[in-house]
Amino acid sequence: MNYHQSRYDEPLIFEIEEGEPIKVPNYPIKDNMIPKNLKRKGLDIPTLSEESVVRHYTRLSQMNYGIDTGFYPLGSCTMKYNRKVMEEIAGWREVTNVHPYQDDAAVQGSLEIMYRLQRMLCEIGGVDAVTLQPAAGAQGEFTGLLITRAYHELNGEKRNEVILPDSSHGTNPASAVMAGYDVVEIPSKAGCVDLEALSSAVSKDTAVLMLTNPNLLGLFEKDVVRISKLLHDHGALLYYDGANLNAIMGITTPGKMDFDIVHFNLHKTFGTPHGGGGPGGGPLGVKKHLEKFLPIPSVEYNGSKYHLDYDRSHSIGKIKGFYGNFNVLVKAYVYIKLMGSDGLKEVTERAVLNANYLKARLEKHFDIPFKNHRKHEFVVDGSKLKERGLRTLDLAKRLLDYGFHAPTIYFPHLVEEAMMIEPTETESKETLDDFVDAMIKILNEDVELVKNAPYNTSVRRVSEVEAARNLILSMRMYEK
Amino acid sequence: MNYHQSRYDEPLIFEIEEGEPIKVPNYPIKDNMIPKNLKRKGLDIPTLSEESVVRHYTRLSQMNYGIDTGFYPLGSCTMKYNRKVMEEIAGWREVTNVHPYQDDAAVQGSLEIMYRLQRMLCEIGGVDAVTLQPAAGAQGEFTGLLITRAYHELNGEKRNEVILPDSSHGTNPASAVMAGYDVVEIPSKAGCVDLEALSSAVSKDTAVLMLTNPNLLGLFEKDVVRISKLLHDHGALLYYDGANLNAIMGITTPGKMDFDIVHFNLHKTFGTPHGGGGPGGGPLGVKKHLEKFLPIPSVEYNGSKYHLDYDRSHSIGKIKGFYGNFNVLVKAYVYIKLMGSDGLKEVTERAVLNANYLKARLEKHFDIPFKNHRKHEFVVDGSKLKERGLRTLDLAKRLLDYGFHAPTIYFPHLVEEAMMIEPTETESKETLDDFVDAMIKILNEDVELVKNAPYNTSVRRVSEVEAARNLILSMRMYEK
Amino acid sequence: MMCPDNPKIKEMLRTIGVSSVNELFSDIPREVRIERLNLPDGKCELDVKKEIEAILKKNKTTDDIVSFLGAGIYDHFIPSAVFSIIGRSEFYTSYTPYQAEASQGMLQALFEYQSLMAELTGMDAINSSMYDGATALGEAALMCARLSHKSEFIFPRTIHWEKKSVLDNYSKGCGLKLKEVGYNAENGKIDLKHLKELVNEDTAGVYIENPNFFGVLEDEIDKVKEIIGNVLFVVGVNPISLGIVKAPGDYGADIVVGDAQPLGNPMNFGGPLLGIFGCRKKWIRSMPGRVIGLTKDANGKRAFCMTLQTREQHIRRSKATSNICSNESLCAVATAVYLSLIGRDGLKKLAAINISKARELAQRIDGIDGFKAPLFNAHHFNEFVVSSSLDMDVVDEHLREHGIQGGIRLNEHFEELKNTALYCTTETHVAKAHDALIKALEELV
Amino acid sequence: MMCPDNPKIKEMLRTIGVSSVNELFSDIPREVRIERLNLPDGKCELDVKKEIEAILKKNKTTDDIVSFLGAGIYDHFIPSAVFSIIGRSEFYTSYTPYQAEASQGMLQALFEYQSLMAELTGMDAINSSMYDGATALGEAALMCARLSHKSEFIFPRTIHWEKKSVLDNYSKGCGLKLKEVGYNAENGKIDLKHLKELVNEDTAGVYIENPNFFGVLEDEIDKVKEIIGNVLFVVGVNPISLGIVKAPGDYGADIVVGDAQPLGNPMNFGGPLLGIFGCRKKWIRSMPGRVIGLTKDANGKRAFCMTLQTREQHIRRSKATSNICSNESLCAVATAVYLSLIGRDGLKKLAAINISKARELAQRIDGIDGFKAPLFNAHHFNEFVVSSSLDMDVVDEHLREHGIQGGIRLNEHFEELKNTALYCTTETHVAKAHDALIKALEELV
Ligand SMILES: Cc1ncc(COP(=O)(O)O)c(C=O)c1O
Ligand SMILES: Cc1ncc(COP(=O)(O)O)c(C=O)c1O
Repeated sequence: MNYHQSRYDEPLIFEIEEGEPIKVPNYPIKDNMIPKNLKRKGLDIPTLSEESVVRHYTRLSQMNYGIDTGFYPLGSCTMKYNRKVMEEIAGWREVTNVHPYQDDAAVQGSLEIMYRLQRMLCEIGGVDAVTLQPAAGAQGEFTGLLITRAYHELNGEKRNEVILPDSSHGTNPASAVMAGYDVVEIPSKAGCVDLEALSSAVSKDTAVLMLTNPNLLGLFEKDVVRISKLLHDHGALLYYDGANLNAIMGITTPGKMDFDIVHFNLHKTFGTPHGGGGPGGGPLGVKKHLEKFLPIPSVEYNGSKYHLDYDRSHSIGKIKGFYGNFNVLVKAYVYIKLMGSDGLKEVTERAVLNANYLKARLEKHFDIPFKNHRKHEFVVDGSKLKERGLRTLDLAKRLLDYGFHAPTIYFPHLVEEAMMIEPTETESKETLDDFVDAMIKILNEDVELVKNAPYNTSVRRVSEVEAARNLILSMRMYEK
Repeated sequence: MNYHQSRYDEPLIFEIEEGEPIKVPNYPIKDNMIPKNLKRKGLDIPTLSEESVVRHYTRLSQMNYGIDTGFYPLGSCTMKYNRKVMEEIAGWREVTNVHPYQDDAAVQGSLEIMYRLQRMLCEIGGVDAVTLQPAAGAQGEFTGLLITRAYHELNGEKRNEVILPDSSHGTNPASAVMAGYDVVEIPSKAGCVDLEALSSAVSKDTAVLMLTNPNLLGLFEKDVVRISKLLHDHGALLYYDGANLNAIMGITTPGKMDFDIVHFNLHKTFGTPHGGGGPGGGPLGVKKHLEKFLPIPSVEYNGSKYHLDYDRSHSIGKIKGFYGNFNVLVKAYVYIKLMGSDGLKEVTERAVLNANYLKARLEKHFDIPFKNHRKHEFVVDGSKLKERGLRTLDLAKRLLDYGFHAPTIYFPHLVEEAMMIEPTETESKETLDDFVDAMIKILNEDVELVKNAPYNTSVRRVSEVEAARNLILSMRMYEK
Repeated sequence: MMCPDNPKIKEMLRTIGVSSVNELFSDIPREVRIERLNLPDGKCELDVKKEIEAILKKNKTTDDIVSFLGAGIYDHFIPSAVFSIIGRSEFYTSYTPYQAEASQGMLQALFEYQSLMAELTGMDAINSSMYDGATALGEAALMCARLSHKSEFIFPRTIHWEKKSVLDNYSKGCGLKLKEVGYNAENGKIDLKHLKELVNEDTAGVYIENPNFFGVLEDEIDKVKEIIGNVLFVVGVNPISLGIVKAPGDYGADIVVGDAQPLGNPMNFGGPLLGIFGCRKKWIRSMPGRVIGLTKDANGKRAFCMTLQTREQHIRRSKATSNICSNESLCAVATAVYLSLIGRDGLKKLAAINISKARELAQRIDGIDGFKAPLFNAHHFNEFVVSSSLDMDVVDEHLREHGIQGGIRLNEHFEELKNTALYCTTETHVAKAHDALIKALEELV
Repeated sequence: MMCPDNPKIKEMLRTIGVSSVNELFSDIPREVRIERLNLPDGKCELDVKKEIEAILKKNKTTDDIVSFLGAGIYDHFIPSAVFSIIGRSEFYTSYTPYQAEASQGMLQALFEYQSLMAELTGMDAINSSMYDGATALGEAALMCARLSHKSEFIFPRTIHWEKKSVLDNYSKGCGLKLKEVGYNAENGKIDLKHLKELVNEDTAGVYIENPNFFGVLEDEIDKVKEIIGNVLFVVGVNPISLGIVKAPGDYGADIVVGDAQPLGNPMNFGGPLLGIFGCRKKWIRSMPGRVIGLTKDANGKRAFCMTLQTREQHIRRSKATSNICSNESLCAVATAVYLSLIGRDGLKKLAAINISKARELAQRIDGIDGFKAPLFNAHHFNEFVVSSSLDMDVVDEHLREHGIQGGIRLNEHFEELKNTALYCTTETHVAKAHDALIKALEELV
């Protein structure tokens, strides 16, 4: 392998030689504008030339792995390729240079995009109404849970439990607690919801079951209809964690599976870029009976004009300033337009094909629990690595030397030394094959070599222990 | 040193797995649209997915050095930093999506930019009229020489010689020959024009003297006024090669030095990016007496509207389609606006300061012929390297390992093992110091190490000999 | 449908051991299947662009109209280099930097963001982003409750009503009671007497905004601090103002929140924004959100990685300090680039220009019969309340006809403020913009 | 003036051994000095942007109007990914790849451009760009003279008048005589009889364009080849047409020229363009311009570098094959990316769409009283001549009022073609665009 990531001995922005900065707009400044006791003393940020800044961040960027530089098999993260035309359109002045409080008449374009996106997501989610406000999946969850609470309260019920499978994503329990719920975690059986365990967990205290389907092991919960019925019979709601929507589009919908609430991760399924962590978008869809609880405003159309409607009888109010991550919404809109009904189904098919192909090739060399077909992802059990004195972490680090990102590791917790692999639909067979070849090759490499990996990245193995022990989160803490 | 350039084993675009390409606009296609004997048989270009293409070229880009990744001390090339706002503006639809033959009324914006740029360049060049048509400096030269010919012919003279100093850039003699002239090269004296040699070279056959000032050794031709007078007294013209304008802006102008013709390299002095070789821009300016020979059209203003004027009595016609590299012109316009009169002078001052600083630091370790101050660049004599069994080429290659681009080497020819160094004004002292440190360090490195450099680039030393011996200029030639 | 004749696909199916892609979906019960998504089929890029262009043309941008809107989102100058950098695909197509060795670029850029914002705010640590200023406030309230184990959170009436609603929703879960402290009707500053009445042993934290929603600079901040004593002190900032306004860390803040949209992020019709969240060293382990730490690699070379992850949902699940996962990292990088470009002197100057311009505009409006500006007798940053003896509906309509978008109206949410609007101006307003407003207003009287 | 108090500057001056920056300019004689440049002082980015925005708004883009202009520059669909790639600063801020080891990215991309264009044209080698199609033709004429040592170059009347002027200027220097061959008035194709008359032992080369300036496909190309025999045969192409039109290499061309602007480069009001220049293997060493060759590095790994530099001005000076130095490399990269994205099937489809659309549009125009289209009875690519019994000035003015820009007028340069215009249509025209034209034309009768 001949891969090497860029490497620069790049100083911190505070350590670069100062220079002539770009000009700021000119304006005569009056004195005494600020109350004496609010006057700032020092301001210890650097003053640099544009060339220094651009060179610095260009170099940093080259020391960063992105989907445009290579394969990113991060399970549960749906790292698909992001179409460039989405970026281009989202950069238009008509998108960026508009204030959210402009008069409705001056923002008909933005409102129309939002309105149409709401409708499209309703169709994809099998729901009746959508709010675009949540900034990410986790906020969608939080919003959904606030709605759950409002719903039960309006019914005069005080239900205080959220049920989740043990394979659920960390945001699910965290959101539940933030919304004031107690979390009831139920164990899995053969990787799926254990119906018996669920039955005994469900009660009149159950507010909602949070589920994703296929689940985080990539397995489709075949009993989903029985599960829905069980919950609904107990007066509880069903929440669909939309992070895995990439496995079912065009085949089924959360609504069709009888979920009441569903969030969408625009930065996963709908190909908006992850931005190193964000921004994303986490629109939330609900069935008719929950519509009145959605955050304000919604975007409505009266046949001739679009407008922001603040008049929602039982709205929970706002969960974020303004109307959501509009710029991201535009990208998702473009994505759905580009793909269309036919394209979205192909996305699903290819994502599932790719996952099962990877699994088929890897399972000759690795333990992969559960024999069924997967949907879009699967989890490898890395515990056998221990026999050779290795850990999943070592394998992950060594993959970086081959120019691949590592899979999601040590999650879900119910698989030992887990490696969670999601190839997505945008990777070619060639890339998948190269990845498998690298995985196999590493298995046969010298143990010490692998344990000390990576070598070909911009730095060698990074000490997280040191970071936690000697906590330095800013230049201020560094210098002190 | 810890630098390493990105390295990928990147296949050729023809070798990548084919995939689903982006859609092209739909339209019902009729049969029999093409005469039978013009029907194409094969078309052996690949069909790839957008993700494959983007990943491929993103990786290639990381294997390329640019001014945004590091210092580029290429003498005579003026590799200065390119302001990002220039790119942004040049990307606006009002710049890109306009056809050159649209009605004048529909292109007033473009014409106004061109008109104003013409005026600004007149001021900077000290000339009376400018054409923006030439695509690059060399084409500016060619245009200037065609004008020279037209001028003398109109005067009933048949002058067939172009005089150049031996330090002149290769395009000067090449353009002269293309324009049908004989080239008379005169030797330098102490790095400058040898007035005696010039005197004896000048005759009634002399059409024009091509000169740049400061010259390619970075020395200002102090006798420029006497030189001008000498040529003019003989009825010849003076041509200023504008590649070195970065050394004199705000201090003097070619016009003031009595040159009749001058080209501008927008991609050097005016900070438009080089694009890996182009596009650039080579506007040509002339004094009043030559204006009537300029190519058509010129952009004129009648007090209320801008228009294209094709009515130039003795125009040489066209030397390129349409009106020049308009997109590049826009960037140059932005640059001049950003810099202004004060900024352009500072550019010159800092460029000259940087060059002399570098020279001062390097001359303790290297031979640098000619003791005077330099303007924006200087030439190092690398012949001493031979004593250690090294060549300038080796030093250049080793610099790449330190993350620096190499200087221009083996030019100008009158300095042995030449290294021509031009730092430009946009480099910090810190960068210059790091460069000097690397140069000195290499002098003390193991000879074999240096001779086999580079190591840290995406490939090791490339064989130009092999390329010339076994000529492969395309996939077709590769496969045969 | 994927082309079943594609030899690559066939080979993949063979390896899997199925005869068709459909077989891979055999576990999906018939009863939950749909026929197809009722959406049009996919279109080519050009068609999509043309369609969306036609839609978006119906927007008026701040290049088309003169807008005096602020209220949480601001139109500031953004150097082009910011977009060049965040447009680098290694940054924007990357995921959360879980594999530190392959992600040093993003990690260092975020560490620089944290460092720059720490300096601006006077906090030791800033996380690598919250969704926006409103949710950052919500998280701050939760953090106060977590740290103090107390049950009340005090916030000023002088915050944006949307923020209040968000705060409400965030506090609900943990049963935190919200108490609103009023403002001085004359100068718009916090009502110190009222504050004194509200603070008690149940107070988990006190929130103050500086400048507040009316653009007023809270210069009696020392007295606020005096009143609240050791209670956790949360300060909300407009980060541009910190070019010349004292850092909250220098007047006793424990937690700083705000929105860094003004620092290099476009308005984008409301999002993405960039929630600032910072605190003093001693509270760090209770912070929500991701933080990047400085550390070493195996060679002892300086390196960066995510740290304190045990606070986070993916490790701690229901005991996490927050549910946040995806955040606004790229916006944080934009802000780091922005601050690096604008620099110390630039930021000072920008802050001063904003104050100067706002003051001058207020004075000019105040000079018009029937208008008062600023309504509150205080120092302002770049926003101020305008009140009028005229019906503000009429004023706004008139301005609209002149291509001017007036400030945001306050009456609906501040009943006491009839016929008022919050006006904002920044360095992006050319002189003509102010003239146009004044001229239009003068026409009304 | 540079700040003389800056300690860095002071240190630099000290190292140099001068006391001021001015001293470094002491060698510039007083008599040639200027006071200052008479230009305004520098402005901030925002002000410059606003000023230029105001100027450029006076342009109408092809999004604002419906344009039927072609004649050498074409409005084609460009996938966004093209801009993303050529917007990568490692590409656009690099110089000519003199140091191959540090420049493999650009070198490989250019090699791929050469390879893709070689395949399209059927040539063995394509250089890594000329300024544009017109200068490429000029260089081709010079190359013919160089190779043949003969004195006459034949070109068709059916080329753009601007190209003719450029050809003229390029040929002047070496004394090459230009001879124009006429066209068949009925079908617009080259006049074979006339050609036969012109070719003789002094002929250095013959140039044919396919499609020619009138959009006509020269399908009697075999007869042309027969007539010219072994004389160097130069063919000009519209590269989009090569998606379905036979490669010139397959009908005997020695040299191919043209403009690759249609392949991924915007119109840009005329430039930059991208001159295609290719030839058969045996002529390679006489080619103008830069070429990239495939080779090996010291480890035997495949690598790329500039080759045959001894033909070029920086080595060969007055004996170089051309004076070209800076070229249009980045446009060539754009074209490589474009072709990679569009692909084999896409390009075929695009070419077919262009033909179909042009034919359909011509038929619709022809159906209107007083109009004839195409004027020439032949197969066309995406352009065709429209003639009218009406005054074309009136037609154009009428169209303009409907937001339509008619085709370019021919009368001025082709006296025989009164009241004619060259119309172009491409895949970017939506159906409505054609309807609008037809409706407007119908109003005229
Ligand atoms: C299954 C699942 N649920 C929820 C989330 C949270 O989504 P977000 O990161 O958008 O907040 C994720 C994100 O990784 C996820 O994979
Ligand atoms: C001194 C000099 N003259 C002329 C040229 C030719 O300019 P261009 O490359 O723009 O054709 C150059 C370019 O390197 C140069 O350095």
